[in-house]
Amino acid sequence: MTSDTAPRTTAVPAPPAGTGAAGRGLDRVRKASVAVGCVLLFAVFAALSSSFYQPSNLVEILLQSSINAIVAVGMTLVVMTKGIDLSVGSIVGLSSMVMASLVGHGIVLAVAAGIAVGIGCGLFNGVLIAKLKLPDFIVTLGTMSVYRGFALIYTNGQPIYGIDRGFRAVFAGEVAGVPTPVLIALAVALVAFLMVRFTALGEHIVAVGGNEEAARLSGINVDRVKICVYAMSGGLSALAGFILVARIGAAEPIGGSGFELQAIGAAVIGGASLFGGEGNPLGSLVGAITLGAMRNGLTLLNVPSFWQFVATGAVVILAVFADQVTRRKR
Amino acid sequence: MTSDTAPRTTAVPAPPAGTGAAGRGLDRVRKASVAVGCVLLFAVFAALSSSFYQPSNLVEILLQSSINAIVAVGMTLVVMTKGIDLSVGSIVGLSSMVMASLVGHGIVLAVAAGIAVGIGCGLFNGVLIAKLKLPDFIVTLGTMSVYRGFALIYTNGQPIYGIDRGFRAVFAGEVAGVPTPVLIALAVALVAFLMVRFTALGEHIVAVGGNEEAARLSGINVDRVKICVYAMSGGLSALAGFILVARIGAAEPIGGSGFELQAIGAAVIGGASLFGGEGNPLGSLVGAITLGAMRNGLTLLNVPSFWQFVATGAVVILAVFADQVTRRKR
Amino acid sequence: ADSCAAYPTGTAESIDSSAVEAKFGAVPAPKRDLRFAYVTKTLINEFWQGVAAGVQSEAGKYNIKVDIQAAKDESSLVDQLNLAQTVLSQKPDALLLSPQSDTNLAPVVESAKALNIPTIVIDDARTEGASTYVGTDQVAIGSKAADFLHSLYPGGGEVAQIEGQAGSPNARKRIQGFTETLKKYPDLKLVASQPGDWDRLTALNATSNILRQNPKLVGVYANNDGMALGVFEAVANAKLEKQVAVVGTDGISEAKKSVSNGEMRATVAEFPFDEGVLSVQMALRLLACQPIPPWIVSPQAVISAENVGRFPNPPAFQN
Amino acid sequence: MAGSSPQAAVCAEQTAPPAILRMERIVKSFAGVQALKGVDLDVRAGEVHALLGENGAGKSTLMRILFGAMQPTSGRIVLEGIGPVVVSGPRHALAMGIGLVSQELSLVPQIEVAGNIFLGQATGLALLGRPKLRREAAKILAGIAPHLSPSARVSSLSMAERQVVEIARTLARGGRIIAFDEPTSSLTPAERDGLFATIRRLKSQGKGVIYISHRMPEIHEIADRITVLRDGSVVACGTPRDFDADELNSLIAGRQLARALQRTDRPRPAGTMTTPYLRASRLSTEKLHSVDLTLHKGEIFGLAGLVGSGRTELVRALFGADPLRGGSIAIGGRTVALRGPADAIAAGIALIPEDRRGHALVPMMDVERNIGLASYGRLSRFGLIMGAARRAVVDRFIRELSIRPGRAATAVRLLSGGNQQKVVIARWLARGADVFLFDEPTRGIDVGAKTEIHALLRSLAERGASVLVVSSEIPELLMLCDRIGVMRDGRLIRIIETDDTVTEASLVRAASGED
Ligand SMILES: Nc1ncnc2c1ncn2[C@@H]1O[C@H](COP(=O)(O)OP(=O)(O)OP(=O)(O)O)[C@@H](O)[C@H]1O
Ligand SMILES: Nc1ncnc2c1ncn2[C@@H]1O[C@H](COP(=O)(O)OP(=O)(O)OP(=O)(O)O)[C@@H](O)[C@H]1O
Ligand SMILES: O[C@@H]1[C@@H](O)[C@@H](O)CO[C@H]1O
Ligand SMILES: [Mg+2]
Ligand SMILES: [Mg+2]
Repeated sequence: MTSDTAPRTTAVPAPPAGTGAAGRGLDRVRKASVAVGCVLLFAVFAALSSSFYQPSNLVEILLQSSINAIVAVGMTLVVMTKGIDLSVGSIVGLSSMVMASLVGHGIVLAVAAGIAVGIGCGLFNGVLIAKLKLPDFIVTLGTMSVYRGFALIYTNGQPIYGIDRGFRAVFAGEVAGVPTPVLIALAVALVAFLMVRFTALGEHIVAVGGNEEAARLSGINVDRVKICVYAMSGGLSALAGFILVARIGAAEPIGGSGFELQAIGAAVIGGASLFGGEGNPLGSLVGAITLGAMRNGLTLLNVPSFWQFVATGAVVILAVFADQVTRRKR
Repeated sequence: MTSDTAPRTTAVPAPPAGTGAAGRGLDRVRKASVAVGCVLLFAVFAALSSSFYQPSNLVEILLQSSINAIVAVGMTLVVMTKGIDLSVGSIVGLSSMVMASLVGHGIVLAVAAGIAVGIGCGLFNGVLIAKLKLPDFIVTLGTMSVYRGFALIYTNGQPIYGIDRGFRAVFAGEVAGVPTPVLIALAVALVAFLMVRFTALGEHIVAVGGNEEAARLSGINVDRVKICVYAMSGGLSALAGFILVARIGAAEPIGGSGFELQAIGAAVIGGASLFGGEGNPLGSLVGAITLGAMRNGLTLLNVPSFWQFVATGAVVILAVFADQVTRRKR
Repeated sequence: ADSCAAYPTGTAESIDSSAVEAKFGAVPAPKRDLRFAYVTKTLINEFWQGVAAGVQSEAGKYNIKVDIQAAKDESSLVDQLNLAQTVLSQKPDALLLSPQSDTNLAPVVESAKALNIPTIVIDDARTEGASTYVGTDQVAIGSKAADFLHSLYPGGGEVAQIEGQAGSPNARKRIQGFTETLKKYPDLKLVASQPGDWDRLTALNATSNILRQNPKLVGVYANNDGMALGVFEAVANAKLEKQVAVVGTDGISEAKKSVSNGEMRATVAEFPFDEGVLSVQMALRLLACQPIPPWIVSPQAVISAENVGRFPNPPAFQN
Repeated sequence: MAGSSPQAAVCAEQTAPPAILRMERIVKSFAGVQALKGVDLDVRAGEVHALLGENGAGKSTLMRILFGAMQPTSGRIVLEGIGPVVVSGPRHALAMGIGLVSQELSLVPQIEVAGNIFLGQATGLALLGRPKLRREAAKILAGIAPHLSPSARVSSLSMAERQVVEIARTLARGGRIIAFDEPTSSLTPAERDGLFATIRRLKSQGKGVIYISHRMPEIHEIADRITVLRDGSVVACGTPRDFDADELNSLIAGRQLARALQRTDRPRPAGTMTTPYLRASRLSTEKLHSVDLTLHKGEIFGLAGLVGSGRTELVRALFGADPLRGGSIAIGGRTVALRGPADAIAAGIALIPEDRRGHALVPMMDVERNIGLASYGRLSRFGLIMGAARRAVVDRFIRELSIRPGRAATAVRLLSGGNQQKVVIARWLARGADVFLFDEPTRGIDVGAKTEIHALLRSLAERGASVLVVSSEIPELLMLCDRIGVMRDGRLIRIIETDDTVTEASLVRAASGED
C-alpha cells in the first residue's frame, strides 16, 4: 500500500542484504534456476516410471501443460504490475462459447470474435482497476462470477458440440509431430518474454509493479499499462480457451474453472512475485510444465486418488523448495 | 492495490497531498465506512424484498455469514502480515474430521484435538513460510491439497455421521434466540480486533506486513509473528469447521472447499490490503456479512441461477465501489 | 393448511417408480395454487439441467410455480446449505433438493419437517429424514458398467476408471460398484483408477497418461458422461477407438450421440428428466396425504449401440 | 593501503580510555566485490566518533554489520565487558545495548509515531497502553521536534518528520553504543540542533556514539574523533584538529577537490534572468495557500522553510503530481493544465523527488533502466528500446556523477544511498527539461559529488533552464541560488534576492516566523 516504505522484496524471498549474490550475472543464473525444481521432478519420475521418460510422453506433458502455460503467461504480466486476475477461467469459458457459436461461420471470424471477447473482458477488468481504483482482487473476483454467468446464459447452460474439424486441426493438431498447442504456448511465452525484455511496454510493466509512484512521476501512463496487462491476460485466456475447445471437441460454459489458481501457481513457481516487479514469462512456462509433469507422473504411477491430493501438494512445495535450496547454495 | 493513492492519515499535522480528508476524526469515519457498501446493500434488498428485512431473516444472514466470518478473521491476520492462506478450507475439512471421529469420547477432548490439528496445520504452513522462506502462495496452495488428501484418507472418503447432540447444541445452538455461531463469530472478531489494536502482537502483525525490514530492525521476531498468524488462521479454521459440523450434523472430508476465496473476499471488502499492514477483523466481519446478505437477498428475489452469477459478481464490485465513492466524497 | 403429515412413516422401504401409479393411483391434481422450490447442486452440467427440466415440465402441467436455485459448484456444501435455508424461509409448499453430500442439507430437512413442508431429495446424495428420495441405485450403476465391460471382453483384459470428484457420494458409490463387481471377473484387471474431477479436460489428460502406461488397455469406465467424452477424445487421439471401449454414466444427449456414432460404447443412463418429473409427482402425492415410501427407485439402463434409438432426448432446461 | 596509512596506525594505538566497542579487521564481500577490506573501528565511552567517506565507501555496510543486520565475511566485534561477540541479528544487537539509526528510513507507515518509536519493546499479548506510550514518545521528541504529534500515523509524515521518528526510536531503546547513519540528511537546522543537544547528553552519560554525515560543518561541531573510509578501507583516523577542511575533503574524495564555486562566479547569459518562464498563480492544494511564484529562464531559485512548511507540496503541485484546488500554471506565457506528471513532463518540467525510495527508484530494475525511466520517448522506437543508445546515455551519467559501482547492470537496490540519489538525478538530466524542480537533491551525497551536482545545476541554468531547488541546507541555497523563497505553513511568505547581506541566520529567522 504505502509507496513510502522499503521496496518490497520478492515473494520468493529475494536475497536480503547479505546473501551471496551481487549484480546481474548471478541474478540471471538464479532466474534460470527456476528450472531446477522442474528438472529434479523429471528425474524422480523418470526413475520411478519407465514410461515417463519416453519422448512421446515428454511431448504429452508439454501438450497437457500448454493451456495452463498460456493463461499463466497472461497472469504473469498482470502479477508483474502487482495485480491479480482471478477471472481468467471465466474468460476462458465465455470467449470459447462465443467462438464456438460462430465457428460455423468461418474460423477466422469465430477466432476474432472470441479473442475480442477475451480482450474486452480484460479491458473491463483493467478499467475498473486502473480508472476507478477498485482493488484488483475484488474486481476480478466479481468478474470471475459475472463472466461465468454470461457464459452460462449465452446458451442457457448447454455445451456446444460438433466443433469444426478445421478449427480443431489448427488449435489441437500437429506440425511435424509437435502438437500445435505446444507451439502456440512456446510462441506466446517467447513473445511475452521478448516484450518484457526489449520493449518500453515491458519495462513499464516492471516499473508499475516495482514502484507505481516512481513510474507515475516518470511520466509513465500507469493506468494504460494496467489496462493493457489485463487486456493481454484476457486475450490469452481466450486463446487458451480455443485450445481447450479444440482438444475436447466441445465448448462448455463451465470451461476453465479453477484455472486461476493453476495459473498463479505456475507463475509463482516460475519466479513471479505477487508483490510486483518480478516475473518471467519463460519461467511461468517452466512452472506450468512442472505442474503438468507432476500430474502426468502421478497418473503414470497410478497413485490413488486421495493420495494424489497429498502427493500433488507435497510435490509443488518440494519443487519450490529444491529450487530455493540450490539458489541459496550458489 | 488502490489505497496507494490515498495514504491514510491519522495525524493532526495535515494529511498528505491529494487526500480530501484532514485529521484523525475523519479517518475513523472512513474506516467505519467499510460498512457503507453493506448498508447500501441491505437498503436495496429491503426495498426489493419484503422478507429480507424481517428480524428472523437478519438473524439468518448473520448465521449464514458466521462460518466465513471466522475464517475471514484468521485470513485477515495473515493478510495483514502480507501473507496469504489458501489452505483454510482444507484445514476446516481435516480438523473437523478428526474432531468428529473423537466426539464420542467427549466433547472437550474432541474439540481440543480438532483445534490442535488446525493449529498444527497452521504451524506447519508458518514454519515453511517463515523459516524456509518459501513463498506463502505456493506453500498454502500445496498444503491446501495435502490437508484435503489427509481428510479424505482419514475415513477413506466417508463422512462421519451421528454427531453428538451436546456438541451440536454448543456450536449450532441458540442462546436467548441468538444462534451460537453468531455469538462465536462476534466474539472471535472482537477479540482479534482488540488484539490487533491493543497488544504488542497486534502491532507486530501490522509492522511485519507494513515494513518487514523495519520490524526486523526493531528487534521484532518476524518469524515468530508469521508462524503465529498462520497458527491462528489454522485454529480459527478448525473452529469454523466445528460450526460447520454442528450445523449439518456430520463431518465431511470435503467440508470447507472454496472457503479460501470467500474469506479473502470478506477480508478485502472489509478493508484489508493484500499488500500487508492494513486490515481490521471487525471490517472482515462486516465483509462476510455483506457477502452473506448478498447471497441471501439474491435468493429471496429468486434471481435465476445463471443470472445469480452475474448478480453476485456485480454486487460485490458495486459494494466496494459504493464504499470507495463515499470515502472519496469526504 | 394440509391436514396430514408430509413425512409419512411405516411404509415399505422402497418402491420402483414404475409401480407407484399402480399402488397409489393417478397423481392427485392440486386444489390450490402451489409454489415449489428446487435447490440443486449445480446447473452447469447437463445431468442436473435434465433434472431441473423434468421438474419444470411436470410442474408446468399443474400450473405450479417452481423456483430453481443452484449452488456455485458441485463441492460447496455450505453455500448450498445457506441457499436452501433461505429458500425454505420463503415457505414453499414443497422443497425439492439435490444435496451436495449425504449430510449438508440435513438441517434444512429438519426445519422443513418442523414446518411440515415435504422434502423430496432427488438423486444422488440422500438425506436422512427427508419425506422421500427419488433416485437410482448408484452402486448398481458402477456394477452395470463392469458387467458391460465383461460382456464385451469375456476373455478379460486391462481396464481403467476415471473417478468423479473425490469425496462426492455418487462418485464414491459408482467406484464402489465398479470395483467390487470387477472382482467377480478376475480376468478383467483394473490397472488404473484416477481422478477426473467431473471435468472433461482432466479426464482427457488422465486417460492419455494411463494409455501410455498401459498400452494394452481395453476399456475405461468414467463416473459420468462429461468425463467419458473426454476419455473418448484421448482414446481417439491415440487411435485406439477399436481397442478401448469407453463407458460413461448419465445418458446425456451428447453421450447418446457418441454411442450411436459408434464412439463411446455405452453409458449407464439414469433418467434425470424422469427423476425431476417423479419428484414433482411425489410432492403432490405427499401433499395429498399419500403414504409414499422413503425411496422411489428411478430407472437406470445401459444404453449401447443396439438400443440407443429407444432413448429420445427429453426437452431442455430453461433458466 | 589501509594498513600502511600512518593515520590508521596512530588510530589503532590511541586506546588511552578503554574502547567500549572494537570492530577488528572487518571484511565484507558481496559476490566477489569487497565492500569492506579489513576495517578497524573503535569507540570509547563518552565520545562521538565520526565515520566519513564518499558514497559507497562502506560506512552503512559497517554499521549494518555492527547491528547484526548482516554478517561480516570475516573479522570480529569486541564489546567491553562481554568480549568477542557474533551479533546474530538486530534483536541481539539491541539486547547488548547497540542501537542504529539507519540511513534508509525503516518505519512502519501504518503505525502511529509513538507505536513506531516503541516498536518491538513489548512482546506477545502485552497491552500497549497507548496514552502512556504517547506521553513517553512526546518526551523523547521534545528535544528534537516538539511539534510532532506522537499519535500521527507515519504514512502522513514528511521525510524529515520520519527521520526524526527513526532517531527517536533508537533513542527510546537506550543502549551504550548508538550509531547514527546520516541522521540529519533531511533535517532542518533547528531539528539538527535538537539532535546535537541530545547527542551531547548521550556523551555526558558515557555512551559511545558513531556519527556518519556528509556535512562537514556538523563533523566539526560534534565529532571527537574521525575515521575516514575509502573503497572499504580506513584511510585516515584522528581528531578533527588533525585535519584542515581541504585535507579532509580530499581524503574523502580521494583527490583534490575544486574549491566550492562562488555564487557570483556564474556567468549569466544576457536577458535570461529577466525572462519569466514558469508562472504559478494562486496555487492552492490541501496544504498550499495561494502561492504565487515566477521562475525565470536561467535562474536558480531556492526554497527554504521548516519541516512541513510545504516545500515538497509546492514542487509536487508544479509537477502535477497532486491535484490542485485552485490556481493556475503558465509556461512561457501559455496556461497549461497539468492533469498528471505526464502532462508536466510534456510541458518540459522535471521533478527530482525528495523520497528516493518511495517516489523514485524501482528497486528490481538495474541502474540503466532506472536512469532511463523517464526517457522512453527518446530511447525507444516503435516501442522497442534502443539498447545501445540508452547505454551510451547511461554510461555518460554514471561517469559524470561518478555513480559507483559504475556498471549499468547493477540492481539499483544494491547501491549505497548516495549513489541511489545520483541515479535519480541522472534520470532527469538524461531526460532533459526546461524547468527542473529539485527536492533535496544533495541529500546523502558526498562532498565530492556535491560540488559536481552544484556545478551541474549551474550549467543547467546557464543553458537557460529554470531551476528550483528545495534544500534544508541553507548554506547550500545561499551559495547556489539567485533568489530564495521562504515558505511557512503552506504560504510563500517572502522572496529574497541573495546578496552578501543575506545570512543563514536571517533566513532561519524568516522561516520560523521570528521576524
Ligand atoms: N547487498 C549488497 N549486495 C551487493 N553490493 C552491496 C550490497 N550492499 C551494499 N553493497 C555495495 O557495497 C558498497 C558500500 O555500500 P554502503 O552502503 O556501505 O556505502 P556508504 O558508505 O554507506 O555510502 P553512502 O554515503 O552513499 O550511504 C557499495 O558499493 C554498495 O553498492
Ligand atoms: N511525497 C509526499 N506525498 C504525499 N504527502 C507528502 C509528501 N511529502 C510530504 N507530504 C505531506 O505534506 C506535508 C508538508 O510537508 P512537505 O514535505 O511539503 O514540507 P517540506 O517543507 O518539504 O518539509 P520537509 O523538509 O519535511 O520535506 C507533510 O507533513 C506531509 O504530510
Ligand atoms: O456430475 C455428476 C453428474 O454427471 C451425474 O452423474 C450425477 O452425479 C453428478 O454429480
Ligand atoms: Mg550509507
Ligand atoms: Mg520536503
